[in-house]
Amino acid sequence: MIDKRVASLADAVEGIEDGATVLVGGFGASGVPVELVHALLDRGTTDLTVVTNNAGSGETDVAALLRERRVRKIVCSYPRSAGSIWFEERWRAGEVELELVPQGTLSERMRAAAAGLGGFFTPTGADTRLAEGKEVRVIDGRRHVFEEPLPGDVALVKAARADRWGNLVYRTAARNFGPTMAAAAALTVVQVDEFVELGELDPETIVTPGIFVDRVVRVEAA
Amino acid sequence: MIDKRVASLADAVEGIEDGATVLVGGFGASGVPVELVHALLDRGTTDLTVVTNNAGSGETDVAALLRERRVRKIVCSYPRSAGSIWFEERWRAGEVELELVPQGTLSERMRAAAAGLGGFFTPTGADTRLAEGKEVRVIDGRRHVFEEPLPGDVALVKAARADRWGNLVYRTAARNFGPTMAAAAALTVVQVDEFVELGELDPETIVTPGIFVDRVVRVEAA
Amino acid sequence: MRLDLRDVARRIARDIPDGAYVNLGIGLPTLVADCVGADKEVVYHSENGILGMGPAPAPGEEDPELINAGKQPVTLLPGGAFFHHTDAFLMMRGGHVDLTVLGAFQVSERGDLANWATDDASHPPAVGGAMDLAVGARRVLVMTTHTTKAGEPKLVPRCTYPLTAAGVVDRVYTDLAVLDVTADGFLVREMVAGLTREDLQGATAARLSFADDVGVLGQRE
Amino acid sequence: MRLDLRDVARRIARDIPDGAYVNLGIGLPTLVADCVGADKEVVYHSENGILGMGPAPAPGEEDPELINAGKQPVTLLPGGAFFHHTDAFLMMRGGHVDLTVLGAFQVSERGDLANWATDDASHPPAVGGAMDLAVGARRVLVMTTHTTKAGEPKLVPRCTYPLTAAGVVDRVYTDLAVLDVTADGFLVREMVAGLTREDLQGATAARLSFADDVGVLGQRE
Repeated sequence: MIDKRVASLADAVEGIEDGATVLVGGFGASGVPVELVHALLDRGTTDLTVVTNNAGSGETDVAALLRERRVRKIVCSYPRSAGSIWFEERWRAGEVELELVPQGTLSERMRAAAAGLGGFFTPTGADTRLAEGKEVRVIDGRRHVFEEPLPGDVALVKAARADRWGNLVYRTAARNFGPTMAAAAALTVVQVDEFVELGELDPETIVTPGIFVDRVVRVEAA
Repeated sequence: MIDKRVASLADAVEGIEDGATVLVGGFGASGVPVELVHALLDRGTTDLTVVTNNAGSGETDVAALLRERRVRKIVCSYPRSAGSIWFEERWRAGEVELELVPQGTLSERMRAAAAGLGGFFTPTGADTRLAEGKEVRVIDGRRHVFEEPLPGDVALVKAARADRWGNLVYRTAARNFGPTMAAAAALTVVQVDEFVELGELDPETIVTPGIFVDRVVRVEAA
Repeated sequence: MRLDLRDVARRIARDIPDGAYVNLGIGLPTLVADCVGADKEVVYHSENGILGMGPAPAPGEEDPELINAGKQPVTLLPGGAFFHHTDAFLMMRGGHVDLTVLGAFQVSERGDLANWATDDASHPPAVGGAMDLAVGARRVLVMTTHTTKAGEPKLVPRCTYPLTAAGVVDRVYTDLAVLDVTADGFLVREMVAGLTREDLQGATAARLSFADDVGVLGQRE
Repeated sequence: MRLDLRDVARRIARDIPDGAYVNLGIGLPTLVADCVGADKEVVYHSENGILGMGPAPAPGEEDPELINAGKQPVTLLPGGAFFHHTDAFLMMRGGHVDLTVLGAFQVSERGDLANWATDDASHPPAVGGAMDLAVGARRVLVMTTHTTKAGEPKLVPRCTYPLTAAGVVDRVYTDLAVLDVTADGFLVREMVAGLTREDLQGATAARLSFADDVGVLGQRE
């Protein structure tokens, strides 16, 4: 019998090791698995490589990981925001490495990992600083950059509802990186607002099939 | 005002030129846009490159195109079936060129075209006859084959319901190649069982957003 | 003599065709949406997985998860759809977005765009979706002041700021002129009234050529 | 002495763990699903965009669009999901499918698999999803008769038929034996009762080695 539901946030992040590459969902404050990131913080896991679009804001989630010096490297497209004080502080001090990746390439690299591909050529970034040191190939008259897959050891994702097989649906634009990250990690952990019975989610409208999901935990909406 | 609905099958295939590369949805008999293919047949369009998983069966759809000698080349993964007599006849006579592509590579090559990528490395097919003449690269210790994007001039797709913006939902396993082909062609034509009002499709459950769709035509279910 | 940027937005809105799929860059370009007339049905795309964005919600009606690329609350129109990030960028990179309006630090006479980094080493760099939009949208329009606040020209022979993408800009709308990027460099299509060609060239580092029928870029049209 | 293929299917079913995501190849391997006990919850994947396939529908209840990879009507279990082809193959190629059972024309001692073409030039070639499954599933099990109808060995030093994939097979279940593919070639784990090691080697072109504790591959377990 398949039952991916776990009882607590601590159970959800059990076994995540120091040094892990962690994909953290969300775009701005939309779809961020705040409670899972805090559970990782509570667990004490450190030396992380965090892959996420932004670099946290204020004192919560990824910003808190940075504040507590748990992040060795961050891979993201847009680390700067009004409240990204902890990222900026750590970055200026040379305490965190930044790999800046165009947003579409960031998402596509994770998808390549999910899909078992060895990499792809994209026109995005060609002739720019972000392509420095990368293989360039002219395809169909246009310069393309070779980009490698970006897999995670762990993905932390927020969704709206899950069943015991780990099937997921999301809510509005909170979907963002969730489906791709869920598929791109060896261990995928999802926080949801609600558990539903198996069969309650319409098979036509499941966004992330349970095959990509390892653990789901319910977090009461604030 | 956006209204992608057209009144007739003839209008739906208007302007498709001889020599076009046509992506035809369907897997076996599931999700095949039979009436659109017949409209193309009625239009008289010829010298086609047809990209489709199977090569038709019996006397309908792709088999009919083959019978009427409209197909110069077929790109597919599994042309052989119990009723694929017209494909076999034309193939044995050397009247149709066959490009055999592993099914996942076929789908992924169309997705690469849809996504504006220049190609990708896949382990599928490495060290096999289907990789002959293709670039091979060892990535992460594994042999990969370079595969090029496969765009269509036209995609013919079957879905269940559409609104006037061309948003689509499908039914069960008839979804198959539809969403990928719809996104991979310059002109995407879709036959549906039913038109619905704008706003009637749940924005969370639209499978193919209208941005990929140019024309939708209603075909009464048989 | 310089146009207000709202008037530049109004001018750009005139060039957006009915039925277009449009992505508006963060900041200034978002002004354009307010200027598109009710006679046109335009579908706005957002990189975080939205098609069919509507206007800002009424105060108190905001959904903190339903935001645009600039992280501001938005609404969804009937016919709108949600999808994931990778599909949102497939749409952008794959040429499915008809048109984008982007801000710029510099545009070169070859259509190179610099709009993401100024080499200010005191701030960490950030790129977001700028590069994907610039290479992927079928038509790239730039909305910008003609010169910087310090009076430096933004239309240049070659960008000195780091590139966003090479050879992608189709047309530039400034507070002084509308210019197409052609094989021969910038071609002035419209200028504000009262400005001489010499004045415009003086505010531009790249060499300008002028269309046979240069129009008037007006305050109100 | 040879096992019935239904018994081979039953033996394979024993090795499928509870909770596994499984793709069964077209033809013989589909027999395995009927042999998996009700004590296990196994999620069956189909390349045409289905997870959670259930048994064949009752006569008259078939949905012509709801078919499996072999184009036979199937059903969907509660918890099942539909998705598009590219995602179905992302699951296969990306290592998300735990286990596949495939038929074979030949398996080499290095784990090479040949199961798609026999070089019969009178029929057009067809490959389908065989190569994707073979390279992508985490564990590749082969179900086959030990020899062809003509008595030719199928377990060979090197495949002479065109390869499906190189070095992918983990374990082979035949009507005579269960063999693991190891760095040293085929290692016999189980044999049918009454067969000598010499008999088995005689039916096999590749050199065999034998586990310390070779088990009995039985008709009924």
